[in-house]
Amino acid sequence: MGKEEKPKLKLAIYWAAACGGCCVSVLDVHEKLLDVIAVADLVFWPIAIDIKYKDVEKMPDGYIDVTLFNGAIRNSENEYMARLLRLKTKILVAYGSCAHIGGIPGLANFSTREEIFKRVYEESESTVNPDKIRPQTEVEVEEGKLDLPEFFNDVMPLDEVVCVDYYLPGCPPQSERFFEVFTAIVNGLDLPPKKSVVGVTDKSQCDDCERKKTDNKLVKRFYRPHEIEDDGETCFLEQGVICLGPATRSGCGVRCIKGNAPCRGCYGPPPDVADPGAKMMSAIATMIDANDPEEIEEIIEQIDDPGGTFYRYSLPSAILRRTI
Amino acid sequence: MEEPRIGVYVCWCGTNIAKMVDVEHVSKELEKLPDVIISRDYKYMCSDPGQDLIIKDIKENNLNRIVVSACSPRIHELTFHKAMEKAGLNPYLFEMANIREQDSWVHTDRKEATEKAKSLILGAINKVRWHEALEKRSVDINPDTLIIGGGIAGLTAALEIADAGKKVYLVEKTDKLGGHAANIDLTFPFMNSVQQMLNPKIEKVINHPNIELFLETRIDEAFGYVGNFETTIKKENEEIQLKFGNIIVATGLKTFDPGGIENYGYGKLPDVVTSSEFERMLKEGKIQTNAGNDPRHVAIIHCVGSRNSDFHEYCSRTCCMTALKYANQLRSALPEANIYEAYADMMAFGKGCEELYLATSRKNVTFLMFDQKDNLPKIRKADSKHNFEMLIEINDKLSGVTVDVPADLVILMVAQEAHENAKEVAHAVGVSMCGNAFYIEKHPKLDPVATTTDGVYVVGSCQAPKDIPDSVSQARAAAARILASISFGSVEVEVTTAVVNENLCCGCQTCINVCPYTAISYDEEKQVSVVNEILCKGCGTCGSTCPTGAIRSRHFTDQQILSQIEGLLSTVLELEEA
Amino acid sequence: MNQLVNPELKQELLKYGLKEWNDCFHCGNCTAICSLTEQGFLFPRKGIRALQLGLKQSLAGSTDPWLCYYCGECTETCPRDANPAELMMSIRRYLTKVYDWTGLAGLFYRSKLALFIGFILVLIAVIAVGYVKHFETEALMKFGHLFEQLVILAVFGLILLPNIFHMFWLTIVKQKVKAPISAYITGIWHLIWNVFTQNRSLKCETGSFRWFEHFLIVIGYISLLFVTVFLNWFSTTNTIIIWLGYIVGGIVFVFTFHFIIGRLNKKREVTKYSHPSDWLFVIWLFLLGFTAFIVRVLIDTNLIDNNLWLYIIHLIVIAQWGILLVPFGKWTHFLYRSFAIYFAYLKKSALKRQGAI
Amino acid sequence: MSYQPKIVSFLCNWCSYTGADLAGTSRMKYAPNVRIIRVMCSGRIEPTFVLKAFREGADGVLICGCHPGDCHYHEGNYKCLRRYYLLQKYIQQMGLKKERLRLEWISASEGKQFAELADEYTESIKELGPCKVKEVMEVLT
Amino acid sequence: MGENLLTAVYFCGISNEHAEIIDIAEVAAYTKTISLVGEIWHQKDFPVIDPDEVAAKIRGDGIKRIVITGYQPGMFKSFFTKAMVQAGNDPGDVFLACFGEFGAYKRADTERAKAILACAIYGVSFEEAASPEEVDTSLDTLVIGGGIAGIQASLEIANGNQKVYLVERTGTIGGHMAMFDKTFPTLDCAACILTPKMVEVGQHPNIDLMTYCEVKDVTGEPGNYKVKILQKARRVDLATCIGCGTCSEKCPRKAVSEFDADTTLRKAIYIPFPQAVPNKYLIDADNCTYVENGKCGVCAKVCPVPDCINLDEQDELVEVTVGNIIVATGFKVFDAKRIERYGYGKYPNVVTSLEFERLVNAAGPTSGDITFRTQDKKKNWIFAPEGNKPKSIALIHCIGSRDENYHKYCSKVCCMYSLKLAHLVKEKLPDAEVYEYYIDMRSFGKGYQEFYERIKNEGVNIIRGRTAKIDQDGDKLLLRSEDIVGDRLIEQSVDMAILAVGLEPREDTTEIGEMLGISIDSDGWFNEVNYVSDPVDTFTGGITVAGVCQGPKDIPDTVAQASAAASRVLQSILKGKIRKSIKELSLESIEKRAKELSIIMEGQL
Repeated sequence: MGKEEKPKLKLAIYWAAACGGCCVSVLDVHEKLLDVIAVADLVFWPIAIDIKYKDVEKMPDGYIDVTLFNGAIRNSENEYMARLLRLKTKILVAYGSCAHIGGIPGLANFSTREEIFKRVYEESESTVNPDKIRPQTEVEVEEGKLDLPEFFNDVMPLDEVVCVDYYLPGCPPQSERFFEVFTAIVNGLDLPPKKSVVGVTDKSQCDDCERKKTDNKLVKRFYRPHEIEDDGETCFLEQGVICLGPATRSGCGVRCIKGNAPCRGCYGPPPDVADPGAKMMSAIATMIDANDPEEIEEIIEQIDDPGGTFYRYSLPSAILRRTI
Repeated sequence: MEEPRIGVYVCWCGTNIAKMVDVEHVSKELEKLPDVIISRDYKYMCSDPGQDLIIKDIKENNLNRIVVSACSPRIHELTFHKAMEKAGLNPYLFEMANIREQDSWVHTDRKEATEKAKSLILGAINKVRWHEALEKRSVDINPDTLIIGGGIAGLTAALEIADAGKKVYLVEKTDKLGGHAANIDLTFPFMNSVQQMLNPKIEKVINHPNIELFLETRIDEAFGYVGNFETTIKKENEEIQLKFGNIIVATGLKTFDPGGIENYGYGKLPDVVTSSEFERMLKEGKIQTNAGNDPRHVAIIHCVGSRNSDFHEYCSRTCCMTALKYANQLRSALPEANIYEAYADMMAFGKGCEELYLATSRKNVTFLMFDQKDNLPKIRKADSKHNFEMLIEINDKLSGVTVDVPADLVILMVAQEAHENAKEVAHAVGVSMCGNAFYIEKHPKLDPVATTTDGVYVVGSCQAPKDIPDSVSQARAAAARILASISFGSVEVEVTTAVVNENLCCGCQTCINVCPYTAISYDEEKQVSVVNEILCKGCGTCGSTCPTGAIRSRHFTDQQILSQIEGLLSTVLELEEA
Repeated sequence: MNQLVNPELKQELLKYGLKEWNDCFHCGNCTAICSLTEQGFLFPRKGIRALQLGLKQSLAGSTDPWLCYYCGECTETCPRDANPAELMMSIRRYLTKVYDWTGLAGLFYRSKLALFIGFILVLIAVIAVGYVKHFETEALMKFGHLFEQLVILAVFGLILLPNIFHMFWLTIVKQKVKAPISAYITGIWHLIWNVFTQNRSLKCETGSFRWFEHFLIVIGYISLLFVTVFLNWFSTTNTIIIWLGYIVGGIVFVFTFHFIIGRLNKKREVTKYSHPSDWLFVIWLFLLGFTAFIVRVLIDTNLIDNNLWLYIIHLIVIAQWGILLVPFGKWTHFLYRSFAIYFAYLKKSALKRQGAI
Repeated sequence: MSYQPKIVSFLCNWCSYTGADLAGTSRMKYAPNVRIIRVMCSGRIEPTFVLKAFREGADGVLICGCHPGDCHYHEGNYKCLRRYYLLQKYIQQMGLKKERLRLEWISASEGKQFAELADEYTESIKELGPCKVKEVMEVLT
Repeated sequence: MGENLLTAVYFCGISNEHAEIIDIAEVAAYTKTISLVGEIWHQKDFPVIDPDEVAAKIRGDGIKRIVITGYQPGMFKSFFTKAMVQAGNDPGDVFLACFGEFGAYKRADTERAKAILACAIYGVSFEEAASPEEVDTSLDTLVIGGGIAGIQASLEIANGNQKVYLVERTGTIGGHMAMFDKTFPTLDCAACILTPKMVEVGQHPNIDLMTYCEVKDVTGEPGNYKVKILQKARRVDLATCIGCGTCSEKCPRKAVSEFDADTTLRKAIYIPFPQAVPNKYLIDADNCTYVENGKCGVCAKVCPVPDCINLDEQDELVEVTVGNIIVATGFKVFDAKRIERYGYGKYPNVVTSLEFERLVNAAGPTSGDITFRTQDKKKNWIFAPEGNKPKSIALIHCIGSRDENYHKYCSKVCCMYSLKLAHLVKEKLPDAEVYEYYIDMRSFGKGYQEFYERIKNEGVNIIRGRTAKIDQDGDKLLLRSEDIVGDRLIEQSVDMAILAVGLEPREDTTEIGEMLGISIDSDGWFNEVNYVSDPVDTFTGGITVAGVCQGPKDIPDTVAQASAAASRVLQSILKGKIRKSIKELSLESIEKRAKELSIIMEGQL
């Protein structure tokens, strides 16, 4: 490393409403992590190093060079940390689908907080809670006042709360992509304009997908993946399997499809698309091979859960981001 | 993209709009909006001074987007496009808000109408921000013409174009020319011979050096666009490729089958015949009953299948006069017979027709008027004590009495209806049909032969029931349009087409089959879809199908429409008021 | 059972002066322009229609044709030159045939020859009577007077009364007109009033002069009848009656002369299309008045004996008038019309009772 | 004033927009709640537009196209029909009454039908009451 | 040609040798000279035509073909077809030679009648035999009349990149259509669909629009007509007038507005209507104080454009050379004053349909409010916005049409426009009672019957039976009609009555016809070559007729016909050739050509 004199980058990684996969993806660069360490100091990474929120609060504004923020905003703690890190960070990266577009936690937006609490604290099969006690944000105990973060009604992507500089999509993001981006920042290469999605191409999945595609996209019946024996070669859509590939940005290396599973859309929308779920719905509906209302409805019956199908990852950033 | 500088013009349309919409208030309010440089109201925006106002503003204030809120864009969009061009601005940087047909004329509360107008204009302003300059393009016209149908309309059109020295392909489904007219003996109202008029025309068409005739031939779907169509025609087992610039559809009519009208007993009573069957009797000189006798009582029943919501609501236009013609021919052939005509309203509207009606009255013809709705005449067999075959029970509206009319022969004046192949041909050439399967013209009044597909014309009774003079006029009208386009040499094509952003297209090919005009193809090399902008008619279906957002429907892009929705529902002006 | 359309009927009517029977296209103008039409009494169009379809029963059962006074307004304004006024006249002629049980009325309309023979026979008969009476003035005049009375009785009793009853049968009984009894009585007044005044025609577009003319003729004619038959004008010496006779005779022949001139000029609708029966009627009425006038003058100047032939002519005119024209000719129109108005009154009362009008 | 719903209506240029114009030229009166957006074909209308309309505060969305078989572009209206059913299913899942989205065929000659439809639809949306999408969405930000 | 086609000629329908009609004796004498003719029969020789007798004659004389001739020979065709079949001949060998079919009506047309008959005898088409030679043509076209027909024809030709002179008598194009409020059956606003076309005409680089002009003289040959056009003094410069209206505002003189069908007043300097093309003012010399006595001149003083108003401008004669002329002079409406019993001109609330059309027009004198006629200060009866509104309106069909006393023909449009007006009344005054009195409801066009059904459902009282007379009864009008279907007499009291006046030829039709050499038919409309197969050509080469001047028509038919006329013109332009006049052809040349054609035909058989 010839640039000894250059101070090391200060890197932070934070995990909000997420599964942890994103953090793991960072580790998935394997030995290259050492290269990262070589040029960057990890100043905050709750799963790896023991630094308290208080310590971050004490950092001067803009102290951190890059923060990889993964996870959606689910509660007041997530929100607090997002704001805090925004303040302390030069480049805030929404890392992974949850921070980018809401991700899997975003599916909670099909329910309200009340519904969730009711299910979790009252109805779930393993719960015994005769007094119907619910989590409180504040509670007085002998030792003093205890507080818990407030559980929001909605799951939000990161940019609903703070300004985001870059988005690195994926569930989790491809480790290689992370490394590329990181290297670019380190080397001070020309960074893309702010608010860009990085680690992706402009095209969508089909561009990388090697399955055979024709213009014959008329479908009489829709199948869920387990209902059909995939031939491994033909475009999923042409087989009647809903694949979000065409409405999903490419960059992941079509890993799911290569693994014979249709794309679920974790990489988020292509550049000009406002609502990928709606776009995909439009395309899928157009493929229905029927003009008779009854027949159309029958075919649509086969799509069990359009919300979950078309908005698996993107619900919190969709036009209708939750149920009413 | 340049900074939008929007000019907004609110038209009074005399009082048409101003009466229901507070145009002055609206234009004043709109001026407050960002990017709106000028907002004016004026009595008649479409008038020359109105247009000059816009032109002047564009020049003086450097406006680059114009919104006119006035009548329907279907009426004056072109007018303002021209004004824009005059001012040196691309005409597509323009949007109209329809505050007359869809606002001032349909609402009664001035306040609400004014609110709605504001909202519509806001939508237009929001949309126009995203408008882009589009260039007009034109294509050369192939001077050859395809005419489908060899009836009187088709023949006339063919001769009209061929006589101007231009090539015509005339395709006829049957093995002879002349169509329905060939089965008719005499024309009304002057009772001239159809054969003497038609045969020379047929002769001329057959021998015309500029007309290529295809009998017993059907056409396949026509591809292409105005000025440059092509299709395959099938004659027996042969397939021929034709290329041509314009199409005239003259597929004519078929006659209504009265078998479904129980009252008339057609098909059961042997001496109840249709007008086309009777026409044959006339030509053969044998007006006889089924048993071979001269009929002594002949009844003619009008409006069979016409002007009756159970069958066809429309009037078939020709039957009344044909019936009067029959009465005269019957009188000539059977001087002693009693002739009865049962009609509903006597449609004797053309030149010489009322006169024929009177002349027929004077020939000892008994007229009866029946009601189409309540009481259709009822034909029954007469019993043996009568010396005639049938009795027709008619509730005669003119006397208010229900009477029985004796008859040996009954002629049913059957309706004209659309041809059974109408749908097929419509699909092949891309014309639309109305509910009763007649073809729809571009404008019922001012463009009665053109269709919404450029370069395709409908003439004669495939457009609506017609007599020979009207068919001839229409055939020539279409010929005029075609000759003009040939004379001009080129024609402008659709500007607001779809376009594929090759950088975004992922090659999923969802769009290709969606296009009704086969305008989209897949470029294997680039692995993207490509729109042929001449074939594209700008419906935008591909744009809404493309899951990747790579296809843009020009002038109706996602961005434009989404912005328009925002504007339409915007509360910005309401808030300010409060 | 529906009526059968019968195109032959108009063939029959053609013999009663009908010409354009089918020009009408039923715009309703004639009925609406006519000032005499009223709810329930729609003519002439409905009459035309019945004729076109050959609905004999409807035609025979209708009083409408008699309600028309032939002002000609309908014909003038008819958009198809269908001449409804004359058509109504033809129907009236036809109806006199329908009512007439003897069949002679029809015969005389249809056959000019029969009519001619009838006139000749009467002429011969009168001359024969004259011959039998040796052409003696006194005897002839006595006979003449007796004859007048007998003819009047016979014609009324044997022909006209049965015909009127026939008319009643056709128009009221067969048409099932259910008028209240009171109407039969109150209607009588209408009948009488109309017989004398024919005041309905005042409503016509032709105005009051035509009515006045007709009114004077009717009064004149009835008075003439009265003075000659009941007051025996030729034998009386009463100055008042003589003067009355002169006046009424004069009125009759002066106005009938005016009629004849009008018919010759054919200027007005009403005078354009005269049928032989119309000519006969006015001419004989003229002759009636004229000869009566002359005979009286001859009596008063005592020249009658030398000019008895004039009295014989008068007698011939009277005989032809009384035997042929009164029971079978246009004279009946006067009677039938008056009764038609009476029957129409009954019909109207019936309609009112039903609440139809 | 009583509750006045906002209704966004997407009309195809050839049939329905012309039909709506006809309602105007025939001076048929109807409720002022319907705001019309013109597209060339009902096939151009995509779910994004509908969802956007709800998001921006529409209480109902009315889509009109040519009658089946009459589409100026042959089959665009069928594409619209297919999307309509899927979209209706989706909005129900999102907690919206399916009546808030409606598809009707209006031909160029059916000015009267359009006017009646506008009135009837406005009434039915009035019965449903305000659509809370905009409210709910705005609580967040 | 041998005896095997021995022909009998039957002269029909001519009862007396009227001086006006074709000289039958002469035609018959000529017929004898044609060798094919075996027998000549006259209708008067067959008092009762009996097919058996005629069949016997046919058999006896060895007749193989029959030509029926006269004014309406078709009336006899079925009889002869029957006779031919009875005689064992081909029913197809009965030919018609109708004088009127090819424009022979009067004694002066006797030669043409002979030619028509000769063609029939030879069994060839007159149109083919009488085909005049072609000559080179000038490419420019003159269109006379700026109504919808003239506009359509001009645009059609101009869009083919050809030069058109459009001459219009008044100050604006648009014609009657511009005056209408709505058009049936789609209820499109007439101005809305027409004005774009008018604007297009005004802006078209190939159209030389000459408004306020009259064609004074036409000389020359087909293909090369020299036309003298009188440019009437407009007194306002077309090029510089900005249409601001200051002049009109200040003008002290008023005159009746022709555009508003005389129902209101305009100034002496005026613009016919706001959307006029060209949208420039003009001075009505007949009503201008300055023109009358040299005083005033206010307009010139207030005009903001220097030298724009020239009050002393004089008429000017312009000459153009054209190859083709399209005549589209239109019509005028029937003068309802002629039928006194309707009280038009006597009772202010009896209005004509054209007046009412202006009254309901949103751009009309009352901005579309239906009001009674009121008297202004100078006692002119006008429509004014402040007038009271009627509560009941009656429409009466067939005023001046279908009437032997006025015009025998049907005016074709009145039924439908009356239904339309009924609809407009219902729309503007929903509580008003509307009555419509008709004879036959002629709803024959596309969508017309459907429209009729719709109006019926709108609560309009539609009554079969034309109103016979209108009387004033206090403030009301009393209409007397027979309801034919309802079997009753109607004495309807209404506030306003609209007379659905018919269309009639303009007064100058004969004059124009003479100038251009076009004949006039018995109803006064221009004659076409052949009503059925050639509805736009005339017997004069290069001259076509379009629109109502050829016979009453609705707008779609007018437009189609105007386009058809344009097609004729474009055809000749594309070829560069034009056919000379048929009327110039001699009988000998036609007969010779007919003979040749018949030999060719026989050869083909």
